[in-house]
Amino acid sequence: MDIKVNVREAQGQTYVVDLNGEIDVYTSPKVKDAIGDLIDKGHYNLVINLEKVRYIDSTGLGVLIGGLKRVREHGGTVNLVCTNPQIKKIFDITGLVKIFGIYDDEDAAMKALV
Amino acid sequence: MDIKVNVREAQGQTYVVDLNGEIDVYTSPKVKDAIGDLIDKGHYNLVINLEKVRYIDSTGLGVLIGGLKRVREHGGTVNLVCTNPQIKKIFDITGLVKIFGIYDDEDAAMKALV
Amino acid sequence: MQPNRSLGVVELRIPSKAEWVAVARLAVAAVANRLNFSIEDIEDVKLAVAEACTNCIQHANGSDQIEITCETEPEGLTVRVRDHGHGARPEAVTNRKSAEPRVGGLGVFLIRSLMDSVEYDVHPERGTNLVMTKKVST
Amino acid sequence: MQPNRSLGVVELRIPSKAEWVAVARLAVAAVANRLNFSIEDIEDVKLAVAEACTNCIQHANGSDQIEITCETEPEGLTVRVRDHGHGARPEAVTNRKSAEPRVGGLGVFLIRSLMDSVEYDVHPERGTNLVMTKKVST
Ligand SMILES: Nc1ncnc2c1ncn2[C@@H]1O[C@H](COP(=O)(O)OP(=O)(O)O)[C@@H](O)[C@H]1O
Ligand SMILES: Nc1ncnc2c1ncn2[C@@H]1O[C@H](COP(=O)(O)OP(=O)(O)O)[C@@H](O)[C@H]1O
Repeated sequence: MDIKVNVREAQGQTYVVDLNGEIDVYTSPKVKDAIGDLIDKGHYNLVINLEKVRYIDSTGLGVLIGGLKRVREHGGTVNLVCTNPQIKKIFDITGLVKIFGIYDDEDAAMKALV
Repeated sequence: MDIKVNVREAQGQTYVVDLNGEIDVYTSPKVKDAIGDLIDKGHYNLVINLEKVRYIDSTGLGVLIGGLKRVREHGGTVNLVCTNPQIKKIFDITGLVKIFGIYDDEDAAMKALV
Repeated sequence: MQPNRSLGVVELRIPSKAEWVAVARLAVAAVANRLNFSIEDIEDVKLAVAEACTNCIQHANGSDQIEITCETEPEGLTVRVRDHGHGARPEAVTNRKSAEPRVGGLGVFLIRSLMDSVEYDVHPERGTNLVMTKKVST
Repeated sequence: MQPNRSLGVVELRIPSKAEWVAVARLAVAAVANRLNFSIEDIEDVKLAVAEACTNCIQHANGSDQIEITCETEPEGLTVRVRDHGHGARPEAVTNRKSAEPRVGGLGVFLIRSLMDSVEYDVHPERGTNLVMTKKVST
């Protein structure tokens, strides 16, 4: 019912946001703040790791879309790591597969950034 | 919310009942039937493995106590395998630790039977 | 579905606040778990209920509670989510062909995608009454 | 606890049938999860609520529904479980010093052991109204 957010620096100018738990109308502000902080500090190439996310709703999707829009203004991008079939289905249904790079593991998501 | 019951023969005259899930007023009849079947067939030395039980209520405890009473009439016994601290606490509070042999692994529960 | 085949009705009332949506989706998932749904179907119902509650919280001004009613039948589950705020504008909750990827506007689209039937009954004064059904796959 | 410090009230109604007890205990566990309870405390509340519902089902003849109300406060959770059957005999629900290990008779004992305060209000016609509180450990 809660979300844990962990931000860590990876190689180069890249940051990884690890999310663990459930992203909904109650927890998504925490995710939004973490992503917003990174962007405010000038980090525009992000990997958001959703491997440990068991649940995401439209407010969570909205936070991801909002982040992507902001980094794109600076020529950056957001890649996602996602393996949960239910969550992949939601990205599918909503057409978000077409605007996000979605990868099965962090390595692939990192490589695709650069 | 459900219970899986698996009965298997171990060495000698001993049977093991593996329980996996939650034992409550809805699921305990299934457990009661499995134990009752064994006793009806003349098996009076039982190990009930609760390692994969996440939850037990008083109807579940009642089924275990009922089983123990029946096998004792035939000189048998019921040993339990239980590692979950919350469930151990319930056995403690209710004083059932004093009437059941409760063990941390199946080996110990089996050895104590014979 | 036919009301005479009911396996039981479960009713839930939560405050119209973000922190209680998880209670609603977990309770409804537990109800769905008693029917013959696949795990995927249960996840669908969970998300649809959460989206409906989220909309009550974000858009139903003047409503402080959300009522969720689950009617269970062997064939499936009907969930009613109702608030007593200012009802949705009918055009806001109609069926859209596809989701444009934008920050808002995915909730109703998801509800309509994930459930088998969805009906909005909207009233400016009485609030929004959403009735949605998920059928057990045969 | 003081009603003016309420963080919110969650109400649940289930049919008085064994298969719905799990919905009640999972919903109340989700409510408790929003307060500062330890996992152990949440398990205690879950079991107490389940025992109360089980008693409504097994003993409250003539009642077809169980009402569960959760009042949340920073200091703890008050859960009311009420049925409209033939009320419990007062002596059946009093405090016992210890549980004798027998097939029945553990439910009320567990409720009284696991919760911080327990009050039974029993009426032969109006049914049984149980109010129990768990405090957040400080
Ligand atoms: N319970 C409700 N009360 C009032 N308006 C609602 C309700 N549910 C939906 N709506 C309306 O439907 C619109 C679409 O909702 P949705 O697809 O979830 O996107 P979003 O919530 O991001 O706007 C909302 O903007 C709102 O105007
Ligand atoms: N909701 C209720 N309605 C009627 N009687 C009740 C209710 N709750 C408890 N009781 C009475 O209290 C007694 C003790 O309950 P309990 O300790 O759970 O043991 P058991 O249910 O095994 O008898 C019951 O036998 C019943 O007579």
